[in-house]
Amino acid sequence: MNTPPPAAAAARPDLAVTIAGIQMQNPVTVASGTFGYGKEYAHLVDLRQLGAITVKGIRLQPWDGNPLPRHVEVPGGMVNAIGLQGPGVAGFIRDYLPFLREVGVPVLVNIWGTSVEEYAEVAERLSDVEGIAGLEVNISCPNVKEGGASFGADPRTVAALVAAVRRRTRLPLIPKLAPNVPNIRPYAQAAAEAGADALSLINTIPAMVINIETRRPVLANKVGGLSGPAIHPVAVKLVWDAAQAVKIPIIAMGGITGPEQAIEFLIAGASAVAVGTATFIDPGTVLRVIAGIEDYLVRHQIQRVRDLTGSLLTT
Amino acid sequence: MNTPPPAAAAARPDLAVTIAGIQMQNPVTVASGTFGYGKEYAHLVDLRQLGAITVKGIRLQPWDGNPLPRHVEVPGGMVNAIGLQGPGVAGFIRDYLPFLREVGVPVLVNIWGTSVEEYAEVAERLSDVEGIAGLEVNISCPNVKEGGASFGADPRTVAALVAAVRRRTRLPLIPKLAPNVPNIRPYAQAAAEAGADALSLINTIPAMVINIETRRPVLANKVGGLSGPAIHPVAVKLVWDAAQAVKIPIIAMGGITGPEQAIEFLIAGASAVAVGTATFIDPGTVLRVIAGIEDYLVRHQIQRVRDLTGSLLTT
Amino acid sequence: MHDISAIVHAQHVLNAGYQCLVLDAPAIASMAQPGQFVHLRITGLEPAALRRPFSIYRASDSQLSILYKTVGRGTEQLSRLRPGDTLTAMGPLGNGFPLETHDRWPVLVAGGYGVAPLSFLARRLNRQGMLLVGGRTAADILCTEEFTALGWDVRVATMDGSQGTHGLVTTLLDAWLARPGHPAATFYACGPDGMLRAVAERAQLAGSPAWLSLDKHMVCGVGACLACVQRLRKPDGTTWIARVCRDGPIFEAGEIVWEHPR
Amino acid sequence: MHDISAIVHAQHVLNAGYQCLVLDAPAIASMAQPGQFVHLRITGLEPAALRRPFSIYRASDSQLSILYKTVGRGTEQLSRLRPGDTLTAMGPLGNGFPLETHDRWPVLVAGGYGVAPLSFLARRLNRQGMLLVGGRTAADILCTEEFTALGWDVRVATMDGSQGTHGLVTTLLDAWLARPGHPAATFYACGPDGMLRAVAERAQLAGSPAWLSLDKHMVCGVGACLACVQRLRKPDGTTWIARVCRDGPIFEAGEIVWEHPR
Ligand SMILES: Cc1cc2nc3c(=O)[nH]c(=O)nc-3n(C[C@H](O)[C@H](O)[C@H](O)COP(=O)(O)OP(=O)(O)OC[C@H]3O[C@@H](n4cnc5c(N)ncnc54)[C@H](O)[C@@H]3O)c2cc1C
Ligand SMILES: Cc1cc2nc3c(=O)[nH]c(=O)nc-3n(C[C@H](O)[C@H](O)[C@H](O)COP(=O)(O)OP(=O)(O)OC[C@H]3O[C@@H](n4cnc5c(N)ncnc54)[C@H](O)[C@@H]3O)c2cc1C
Ligand SMILES: Cc1cc2nc3c(=O)[nH]c(=O)nc-3n(C[C@H](O)[C@H](O)[C@H](O)COP(=O)(O)O)c2cc1C
Ligand SMILES: Cc1cc2nc3c(=O)[nH]c(=O)nc-3n(C[C@H](O)[C@H](O)[C@H](O)COP(=O)(O)O)c2cc1C
Ligand code: FES
Ligand code: FES
Repeated sequence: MNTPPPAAAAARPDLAVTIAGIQMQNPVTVASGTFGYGKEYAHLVDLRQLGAITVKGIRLQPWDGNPLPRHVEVPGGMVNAIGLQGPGVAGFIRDYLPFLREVGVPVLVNIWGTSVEEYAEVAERLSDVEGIAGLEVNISCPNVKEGGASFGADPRTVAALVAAVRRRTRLPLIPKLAPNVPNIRPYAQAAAEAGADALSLINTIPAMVINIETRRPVLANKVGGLSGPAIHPVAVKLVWDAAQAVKIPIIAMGGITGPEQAIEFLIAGASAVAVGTATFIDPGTVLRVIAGIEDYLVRHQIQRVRDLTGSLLTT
Repeated sequence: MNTPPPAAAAARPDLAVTIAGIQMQNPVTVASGTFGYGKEYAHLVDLRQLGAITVKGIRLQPWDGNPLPRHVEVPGGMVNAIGLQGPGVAGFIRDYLPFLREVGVPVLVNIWGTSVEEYAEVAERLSDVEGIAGLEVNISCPNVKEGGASFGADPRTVAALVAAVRRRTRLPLIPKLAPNVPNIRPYAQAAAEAGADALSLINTIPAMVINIETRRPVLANKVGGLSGPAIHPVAVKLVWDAAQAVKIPIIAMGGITGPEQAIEFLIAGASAVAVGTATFIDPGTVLRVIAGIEDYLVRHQIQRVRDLTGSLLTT
Repeated sequence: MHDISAIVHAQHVLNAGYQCLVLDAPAIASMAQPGQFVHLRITGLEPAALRRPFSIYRASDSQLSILYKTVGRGTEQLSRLRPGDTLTAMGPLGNGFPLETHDRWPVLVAGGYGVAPLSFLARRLNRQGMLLVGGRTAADILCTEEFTALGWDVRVATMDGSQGTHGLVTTLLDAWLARPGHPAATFYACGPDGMLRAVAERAQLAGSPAWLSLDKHMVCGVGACLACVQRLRKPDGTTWIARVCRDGPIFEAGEIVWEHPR
Repeated sequence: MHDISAIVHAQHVLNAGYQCLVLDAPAIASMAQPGQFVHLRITGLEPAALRRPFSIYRASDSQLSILYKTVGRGTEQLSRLRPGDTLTAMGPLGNGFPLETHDRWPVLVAGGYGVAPLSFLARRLNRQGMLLVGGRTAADILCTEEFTALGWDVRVATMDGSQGTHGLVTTLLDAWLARPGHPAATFYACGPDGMLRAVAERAQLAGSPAWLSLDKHMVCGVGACLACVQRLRKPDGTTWIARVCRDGPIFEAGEIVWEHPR
C-alpha cells in the first residue's frame, strides 16, 4: 500500500544548492577576506556546517598589503583598505589548504593579480591542487593600485580577463563584480559570455574617511571599501539586476547580518549568499543565517531553497 | 599711526563663498527634494540664514511621481522613490517662487526632463524669471524610468545634455552627478568641458529593499535611491576624485548629519555642501552645520572657509 | 508648530501591546487640536532613524499624550522610555478634525489605535454621539470607558468575538444604518485603509459627511518630502495630489480618490 | 577561546575618566593569562558597531575585569553599563606575557591604561620587581597601591609634574639604567607606541629582553581580517607580517621592525 507520509511530519527543507557545479549543503558561505582561511574562526564556528568556505584573496607571490591604519568604523559598517595581504599561491597551498581539506566543505579561493597573465597563472597553479572547489576572481578590489578594480571597470576588460583565465583552468570560475557601475547587466553578461560559471557580488563600495582634526585621510591607503549593513540595499538592487541579465547563478553578499538579508538576496535572484563584515561583530552570524533560512522555508512551506531563488513578485 | 588689531579680538571667519558666480553667505544649502520649496520648513528653520535654498526637482509639466510606498527606512539611512513629483515650471513660478524671492537667499532650482530638449526648455523658461540664482541639473535620479539617471550614465550623454542646456540659458549650470560609476573623473570633466559652472554630487545610490514575508519589493517603484549617513564615505571619495579632475567648484552632499561630515567634504575639495536626509530627522541640522563650520574655522584659526576647500593633506 | 525636547512624564500600559505615553510639552500641547499629530524622534534609536508620527490622544496646557501600539523597533524603543527621559517632538502637525457638526449626530468609527484621535475629538466636540469601535480581539478595544463616562453610545465589534459583536466594525455601522429613522450623522473615522474606505462608501450612500484620518507612512511630517501623498478630487472634478502630513491627515471621504477603484 | 554572553558584575570609577568593569565570565576568566585581552561587543551601540579590545586586568575562576579609559563612543557606552546588564565577550585572546623571567629582575613600564595587563602580570609572576609608570597628569596614574601592596618598587612620572617625577616614564627608566650596578632586567611594557619604542631602544642597549604589548586598532580579534598587522624580524634576518591580535599582542622588542626607522 502507498501511504503518503503524514502531513504533520513535514520533511526538513532541502538546503542544498549546486553553484557552478559545486555542491553545497546549504547556500551560505563567507565573504572573502572576512574569514581568513577558515582556521582563524575554527574555534568559534563549526566549519563543517558551512555551505562553502571562501578564503582571503591571493595572488601569485606573497603580498604585503597596505600600511596601517587599514580600517575605520563608519555608520552602518566599516571602510577597509587591507590591500589584499596574502601568502601567495605556494604559501596558501602549503600553510592553509591541508587544514581546509580536512574540514570537508567546498573551498572557494579568491584570486587576483596585477595583470591578466597573473590572474591566469594563479588559476592554473591552483587547478592541479586537490581540495579547491572553485575560484572567485576578484576584479573589483578598490584597495590595490594595479589590478583589482581596474579590470572590473569595463565590460570589455571583464570579458578579456575571464576568457584568459578560462583558457587556463577547468575549475569553476566566479568573477566578483564591482558595485560602482551605472548598470551591472553588461558586466554580468560579459563575464557569463566569457565563460564564467557563476557571479559573486558585491565587493565593497569605494569610500574615504577624513580626520578633520589632522585633515588627513584616516586610512593610510587614503581610500578603501565600504562594507556592512549600509551597503545591503545597494547590493540587493545589483543582484536583482544581474539576475535578470544572466542565467548563471549568483553568490550574493553585502551587509548580511542575519537570515533576513540573506533571504532578500535569494528572493532577488541569488543562489547562494556570503556573510562578511557581520562575522567580525558576531562570528555566529553565518550559522544563524543557515538556521534562519531553514526556519523561513519551513514557515513558508517551501521545500527547496532553490525554489526561493528569484522568487520576487513584481506584479 | 597704524595699530594692528589686537590679536585677542579675532575677526569672525569669513564663511562667504561664490559658486558659479552665485554669492552665498555661507557654504551650506539643502539637498534637492529634502527641503520642499523652502516654505515647508519656514516655521522650523530661519531660512535667511542658509547659504542657498535648493528646491525639489521640476520638469516642464506637472508630474505625479511614483505610487506609494515611496520610502523605506534602512540601517544608516533610507531608500526613496518619490519619482520627482512636482508642479512643473509654471506651477513652480506661480506657487513657490514669490515666497522664495522674499526670503532673499540664492535659489537653486533642480531641473530634469525626459529628453535633452525638455531639459533645455525648462532651463530656458526659468532664465527669464527673477529670483533664480542657478540651475542644478539632475542627470542622476534613479527613480524615474526615462530621463534622470539615463543621461548621467555615460560621459558623452552628460556632455551632450549639458551643452544643449548651456545653449539655452545664461543661468549658472550645476549638473548633479550619479555616484554609481567606476570613475567619476571623466563624468566631471565632460560636464565641465560642456559648460558646467559647478558640479553637485552625490545623488542617492540605486538600491532595493524586499519584504521577505510578501516576497515583493517594499517600494511601489521596486527600486529607489539610498541616502543618509550610510553613503557619506562613498560621497567623500567621489568628491575627492572629482575635485582632482576639474577646476569648477563642487557642491557636496550625501549623509551630512552635522558639521563634521560637511567639513570632511570641504577638506576633500567641495566649495559648498548640502544637508539632505538629516533634515527629516532634525530640521535644525542645516543651522547646526553652519555654526559648526564657523566654530571649526575659529578653532583651527582659518580665516576663510574657502581656504578649507581641498586642504586635504596626503603626504 | 514647534520642534522641542519633551520630557516623559508617564508611561502607562493599557491593554497588552498598547501603551500611553504622557509628555511634558506645553508648547505643543497648548495648541493641539483633535486629529493633529506629533512627529517623534525616539531617543535610543540610532541617530539616523526616521521620526515616527502619532496622533495626539490627550492635550492639556502642559502635557500631551499619545496612545500607541508596539509594532516595530521604533515603538518598541518608545515603550522602553521612562519618566524623566527626553525625546524630541515636532507638532502639532496636520489639519485636525472639523469640530463643527452642523447639527448632525457625530458617529465615530475606530479601528485599533485609531481610537486615540477620536477620543480627543469626543472631548472637544460640543455634543455627544456614538462610538463604533473594532479590533481583532478584545485587547485591541481601547478607551471605551472614557466614552461611556462622557455619555457616549459605545458599540464594540471584534473579529474573534471576544468582545461585543462578532465581526468587523462595519457590521455595527451597517446595523445602525439599517435601522429606519436613524438621525443624520457626521462620520469621523480613524483606522486601517479598508475600514476607512468602507465608512466612506456607507457615508456616501447615506449622504453624510465623513472625515477620515489617513495613515500613510511619513518621513518629514511637514510636506517637504512627498512620501505621504494622496490623490484628491476637487469640486470641479479635477484631481490634485495632497500631502497627508500637511494638507491632512483628515480629509472628507468624497474628496479621496481611492487607489484601486472597486 | 570563547564567545559568550557575560554579565556586568560591577562597574567602579577609578580616577577621572578611568573605570574598572567586572564581568561574570567564568569560561574566559578561568583561562586568562596576563597580557591576553577580551574583545567586547558593547550592548547599546548600534548592531553594526565593531567590537572593542581590552586587556585583561584581573581574572579569577569566575570573574574578569578590565580597566579602561573613556575615549570615544564605545568606551562611553561601556561606562553606561550597570550591574546586571549583559554584553558579549570573546576571549581570552592573544598570546600573553611569558611568565618565566630567567632570574632577571622584572621591570614593568606602563603608560596610562597600559598598567592594566602589567598589574595582572605582577600578580602572576613568581617574583617582585619594579613598576615605572607614566601619564600626562596624576589622574592617569593608576594601580600604584596594588603594586606597593605586592611589595613592588613603584616609581611615577607625569608630564605635568602633578605626581612623581616631572617628565616621561623613560626619564625614570634612564635614571635607573644610569645607576651603576643595577640588576639584569627583563622589561615588560604596555603603553603608547612612542613609549614602547623608547623601552625597546634602551633594552637593546642594555642587552635585556623586553616584552612589549602592542596597541593596534583591531577588527576581528582572531587573525582573520589583517587589520592589525606588524612586521617582525626572524632570527635569520628575514621579515614576516604578524597579526597583533593572534600572534601577539606581546612581542619581544628585538623582533619588531618599527615602521619609520629613526
Ligand atoms: C498621522 C499618523 C498618526 C498615527 N497615529 C498613531 C497612533 O496614535 N498610535 C499608534 O500606535 N500608531 C500611530 N500611527 C502609526 C505609527 O506611526 C507607526 O505604527 C509607527 O511609525 C511604527 O514604527 P515602528 O518603528 O514601531 O515600526 P516599523 O514597522 O519598524 O517602522 C519601520 C518604518 O516604517 C514606518 N512606518 C511603519 N508603519 C507606519 C505607519 N502606519 N505610518 C507611518 N509610518 C509607518 C516608520 O516610520 C519607519 O520608517 C500613526 C501614523 C500616522 C501616519
Ligand atoms: C590589545 C589591546 C588591548 C587594549 N587594552 C585596553 C585597556 O586595557 N584599556 C583601555 O582603556 N583601552 C584598551 N585598548 C584600547 C581600546 O580598545 C580603545 O580605547 C577602544 O577601542 C576605543 O573605543 P571607542 O569607541 O571608545 O573609541 P573610538 O575612537 O570612538 O573608536 C572608533 C574606532 O576605532 C577603534 N579604536 C580606537 N582606538 C583603538 C585602539 N587603541 N585600539 C584598537 N582599536 C581602536 C575602535 O575599535 C573603533 O573601531 C586596547 C587595545 C588593544 C588593541
Ligand atoms: C576586511 C575585509 C577584507 C576583504 N577582503 C577581500 C578580499 O580579499 N577579496 C575580495 O574579493 N573581497 C574582499 N572583501 C570584500 C568582502 O568579501 C565582501 O564582498 C564585502 O565586504 C561585502 O560584504 P559585507 O558587507 O557582508 O562585508 C573584504 C572585505 C572586508 C571587510
Ligand atoms: C526624499 C528625497 C527626495 C529627493 N529628491 C531629489 C530631487 O528631486 N532631485 C535631486 O536631484 N535629488 C533628490 N534627492 C537626492 C538628494 O538631493 C541628495 O542628493 C541625496 O539624498 C544625498 O544626500 P543625503 O544623504 O544628505 O540625503 C532626494 C533625496 C531624498 C531622500
Ligand atoms: S511626510 Fe514628507 S510630505 Fe508628508
Ligand atoms: S584584528 Fe583581525 S587580524 Fe587582527
